[in-house]
Amino acid sequence: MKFLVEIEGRSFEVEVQNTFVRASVDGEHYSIDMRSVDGHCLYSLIVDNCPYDAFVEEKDGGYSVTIQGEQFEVEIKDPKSARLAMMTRKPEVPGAELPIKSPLPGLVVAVEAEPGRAVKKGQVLVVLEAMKMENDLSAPRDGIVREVKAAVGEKVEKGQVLLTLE
Amino acid sequence: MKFLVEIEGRSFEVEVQNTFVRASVDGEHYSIDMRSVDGHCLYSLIVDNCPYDAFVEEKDGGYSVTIQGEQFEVEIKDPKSARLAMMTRKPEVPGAELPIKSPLPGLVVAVEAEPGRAVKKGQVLVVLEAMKMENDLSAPRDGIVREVKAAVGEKVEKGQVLLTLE
Amino acid sequence: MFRKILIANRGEVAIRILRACREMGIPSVAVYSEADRNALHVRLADQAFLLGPASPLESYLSIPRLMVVARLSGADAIHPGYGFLSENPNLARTCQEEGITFIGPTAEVLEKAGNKVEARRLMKEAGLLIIPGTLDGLAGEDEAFQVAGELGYPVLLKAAAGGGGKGMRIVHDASEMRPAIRTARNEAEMAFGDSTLYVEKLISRARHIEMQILADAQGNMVYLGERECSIQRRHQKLVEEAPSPVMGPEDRRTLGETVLRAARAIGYVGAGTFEFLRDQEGHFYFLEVNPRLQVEHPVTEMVTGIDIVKEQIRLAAGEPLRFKQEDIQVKGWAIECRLYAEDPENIFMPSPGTIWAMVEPSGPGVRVESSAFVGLSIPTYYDPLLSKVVVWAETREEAINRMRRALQEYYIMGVNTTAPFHRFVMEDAAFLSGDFDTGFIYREWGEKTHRRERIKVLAALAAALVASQKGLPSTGARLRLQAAQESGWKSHGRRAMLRAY
Amino acid sequence: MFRKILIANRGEVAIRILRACREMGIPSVAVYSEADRNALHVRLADQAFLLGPASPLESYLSIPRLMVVARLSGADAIHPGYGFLSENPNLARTCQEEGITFIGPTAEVLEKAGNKVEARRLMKEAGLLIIPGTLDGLAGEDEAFQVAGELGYPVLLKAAAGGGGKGMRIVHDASEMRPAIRTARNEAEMAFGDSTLYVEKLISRARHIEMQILADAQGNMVYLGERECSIQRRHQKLVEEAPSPVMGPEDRRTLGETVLRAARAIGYVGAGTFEFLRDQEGHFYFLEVNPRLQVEHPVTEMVTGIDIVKEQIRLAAGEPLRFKQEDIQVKGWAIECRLYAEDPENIFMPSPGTIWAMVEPSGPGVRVESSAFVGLSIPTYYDPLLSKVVVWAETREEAINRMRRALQEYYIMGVNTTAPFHRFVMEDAAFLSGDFDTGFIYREWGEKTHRRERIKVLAALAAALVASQKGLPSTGARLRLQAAQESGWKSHGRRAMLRAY
Repeated sequence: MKFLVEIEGRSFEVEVQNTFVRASVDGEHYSIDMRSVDGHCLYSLIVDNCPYDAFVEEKDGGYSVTIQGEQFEVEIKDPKSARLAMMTRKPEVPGAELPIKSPLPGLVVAVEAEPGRAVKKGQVLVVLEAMKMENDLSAPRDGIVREVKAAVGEKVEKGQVLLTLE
Repeated sequence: MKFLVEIEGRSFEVEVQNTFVRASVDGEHYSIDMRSVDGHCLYSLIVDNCPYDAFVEEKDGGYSVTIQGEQFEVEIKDPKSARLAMMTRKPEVPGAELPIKSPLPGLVVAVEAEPGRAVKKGQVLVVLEAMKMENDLSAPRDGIVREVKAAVGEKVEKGQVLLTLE
Repeated sequence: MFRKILIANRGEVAIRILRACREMGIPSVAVYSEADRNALHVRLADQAFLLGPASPLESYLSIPRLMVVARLSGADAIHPGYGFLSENPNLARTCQEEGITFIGPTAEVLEKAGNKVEARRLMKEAGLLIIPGTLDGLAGEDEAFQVAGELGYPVLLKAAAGGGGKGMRIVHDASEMRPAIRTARNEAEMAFGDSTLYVEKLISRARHIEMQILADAQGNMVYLGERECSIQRRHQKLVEEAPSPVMGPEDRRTLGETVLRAARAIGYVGAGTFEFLRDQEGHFYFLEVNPRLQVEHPVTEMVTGIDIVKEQIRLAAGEPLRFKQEDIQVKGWAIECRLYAEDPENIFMPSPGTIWAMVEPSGPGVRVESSAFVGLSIPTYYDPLLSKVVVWAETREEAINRMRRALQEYYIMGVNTTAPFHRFVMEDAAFLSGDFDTGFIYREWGEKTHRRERIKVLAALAAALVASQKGLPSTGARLRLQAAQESGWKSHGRRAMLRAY
Repeated sequence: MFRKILIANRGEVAIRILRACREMGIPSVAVYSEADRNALHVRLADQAFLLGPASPLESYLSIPRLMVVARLSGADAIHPGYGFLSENPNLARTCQEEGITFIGPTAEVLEKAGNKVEARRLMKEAGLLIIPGTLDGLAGEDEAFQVAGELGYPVLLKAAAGGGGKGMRIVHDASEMRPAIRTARNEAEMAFGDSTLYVEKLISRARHIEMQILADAQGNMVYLGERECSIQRRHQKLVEEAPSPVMGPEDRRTLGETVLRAARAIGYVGAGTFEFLRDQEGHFYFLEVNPRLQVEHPVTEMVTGIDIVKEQIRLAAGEPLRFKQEDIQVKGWAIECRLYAEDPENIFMPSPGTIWAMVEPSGPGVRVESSAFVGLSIPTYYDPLLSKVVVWAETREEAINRMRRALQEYYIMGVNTTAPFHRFVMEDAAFLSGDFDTGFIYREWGEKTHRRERIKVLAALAAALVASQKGLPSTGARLRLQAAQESGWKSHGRRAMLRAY
């Protein structure tokens, strides 16, 4: 079975031969023994005699894989549908609208941005209170504030868009 | 809600008042706060301000409860069906047939019993090899061997009846 | 000795204290807010009482509620842990009025130590060097600009009532002053109910070094050696060690004796810590007195063999110190890593979530002080400290190796933790050399090159193998429970191996 | 130092050794049988190789297979742990032929120590007291009856190649002799491939005390103090401590020096233990030499601060001892409890099963050496040792309190363990007094009065509450997953508490 595996923008072609688990990633061969440890998400892999523990969770149609404390969001496609996706994918427009999302639930205690104002990379846009700390959310790049969607005193959820840059 | 709870031959009448969890066991009152800790079998109880962790598993129509390392098999009946059971229960005949079961899976390496032979409490009846040890299974009381159901060299399962005493 | 001790705290420190009580044969009483009903400190205590809602002001910071629990439970002593009310003179005073022993210094000492402005003045009088800056609380923003101008930027804004890095901000130039004052004041008000600030010169390339002491009511005092706590983010420590790589026995004696003189000057009784900044010339500038247990106390315990919490309890009960200065030896090396529920990849932002799987390390020389368990939902109301890994070994090098080993064995699934940062520190050249300062995280972690690429291939393999087992995944589905032993994969490695014989 | 170490063992000892390797910066190679594919020692190692089927003869006891793995992995040293091949002179000899270092004494020493009959003779010559009995292996049953008659019953049958209590049986009177010989011979044949037995007088009310030594190839030797191991079932230890409650510094020196003389007489190099029975008059009768790591080595490590596994590796690499006798101090008290997957309520019968939930203790002074994890199915082919809890404290009393605390925190669900027995020991008057002997379990545990009644009410409450949540249970159903925070129970206690303010 062949899989096209995407992790953080990098693609791997993985071929799994089921009789012997011998997989190749981008042409490189590996001998693998993989077992479920706890019947849930914990697996033990032995790859060319080197053991690794891996947590594999299904998530949003893909997988979230954690190995040695590093977590990866993994998408798996069979090569045909992958080629299809490649062709229909919208090209990323540099300088497009960038939403600034709340990285955690909290209370907005300050908004240092107004629509139309130019901001520098690193400049504080919103201050969020959570877990007894004030957390500064800064601009990830230079830009102009398009829309401010959060107000001081508002409780926001993780992932909620606080403002957008253009 | 009233429950008749049976543990190791002892019966408790437990009344649970759902609005306040206030339970009485055999007339003695307790204030209880009980929560699921891990969403599985682990619960935290606070009984009159004393905390306990309890594992509660459903098992064979009853519950297996473990608290402070002590495990209990618990049967729960509503009082009506309990009274019914009480009336229809066969009286225990002392000296009835007693099955000697294998407490663990293993290999029978010796059988020191013959049908019809009298045995003393503590006398070795069967030797079972498991986990690199020879384990002596002894008679739990004086009696006469009725039937021998295991043979030397036989692999037996946990709970399998090896012989019966009368 | 006490009949029963109420632990007015939560999390790993409450567990640390209740374990000490249990080992001394003293029953312990836990208190909890509604958000902490399932917390480990509640479940491990001998008795547990609800204090109130999640908000600290209505639970862990409520002196009247604590007093109700003390009365109901019959506790005759209160251990405040660190944070919350641990440095609050009102609690100490209320305890005294109610005939309950407060396990900590007197209200008078807490008042002197607690007001950082006041403490700076007192310590200056007692002969310690203090960092140039305002000796009084700031009157207003204008004074801040003026003092900063005189000292020269960068300067540090600090809360007079401060602690734990709260209400503290670095101000690199005048343009940053106004917002820094605002957030520092807000944090200080929120954390301590006192928004007074003061200004200090920022010492560049400084190391944070502190000295632990124990003092009895009979006038005996000892120092237990220093801790090196320079690896900090937001002025909160992440990695501590004892001894410090820059302190020899001679430095230790000099600093220890200086500290004991200062402690005597303020009539200190109990366990306490004097914090210093050491500049590159080796001067020790007094920072503050922490009149309580410190998060990082275990590293001192590991190198001296002295149980600071038990000694604290004995001292509070009026017992004299059981050892003299010459009995105390610093032996070997200890390191502590604090695991916070924070995302180190995302400027150490708190990372809430629920732990669904976890293994903590153990074995020779490893001690874990943890409040984590499967099923824990990290409450967003409190400090996100989950656990501390502490190791001891004969040498610093061996201790670092051991910490590396322990961190490899540690996993917590469901929340981000600072573990990846700690794994990085234990491989970092500056840390290994011992030559680092409080700017460590900014310089080293900021420059981190990821080891993710190497592991990415493994992640691709693991995901593909799971997918090959079950067809392509459907959105949102969970893995079915499957027995561990009934893996469908056959092992090439296994067959190849068997053929080799 | 070695390039790579192959660990020819499984379970907690393999993990103990691989942690030491990791901390010394030496890559480790694990081996495993098919039954151990998911074992922790496999998953924690740097490399892992399958040896063969579950049966020990085809895996952990197969010297040819180990040699294949050593060659494939490039290991230049083998650590045998305890049990399996650890005392096997053939492995030591094969290693030598293959140019691999065997981490242990020479084949010659293993031969001398391994044959208990031979060892008794040698040690008698070296000046140690030996227990009256046969100096040669038993020729047949007749000789057994004759010798037992001369010594007087009870006597002890022992395997000449023995160790770990295997092939050992007490014979109380002549009627027990024949079946005892049969089972002892079978066990000895099965465990060691040698069914030779000998007979000794049974010393009544004896204590099992042993002395740990380290010896380098340059002729330097030290003793690290004794261990008290009298709490045994089936001649296998369950609880150990260091020091022994009956040994003062003077006794320690006398026994230590005697042992070093005997060790010198047989040219001992490496780590080793001399076991003794101490009778009520204080005589030490030599039992056997264990030319390997002992399960209970951690208690010695905790009181001396010396890492015996790391020293073993250094000594095998040819390094001289890093300390002299006068550098070694016994400080404080350490206790170890062995958690076996056995049912202490059922004559310590092995108890197989799968672990489905588990929490191990930690915190100050607690060390756990564990091979347990959620998902582990205890294999029935090997010793059922799951883990060891080791504590250190200043005094014996405090160590006992600490062990109690650690055992309270420990839970393993899915298999029976010896934990309830250990909880009992830590409360037992004979154990607390320090006045006990190898008959402890028979006398004390046999008489145990259960604390179950007290807990039974709680179990009734817990079951009734779960039932009240969901109606009466249906056969075999599993509890539904429910979010921890969304309990349907309301707390009377909570409301009552809030009203109190």
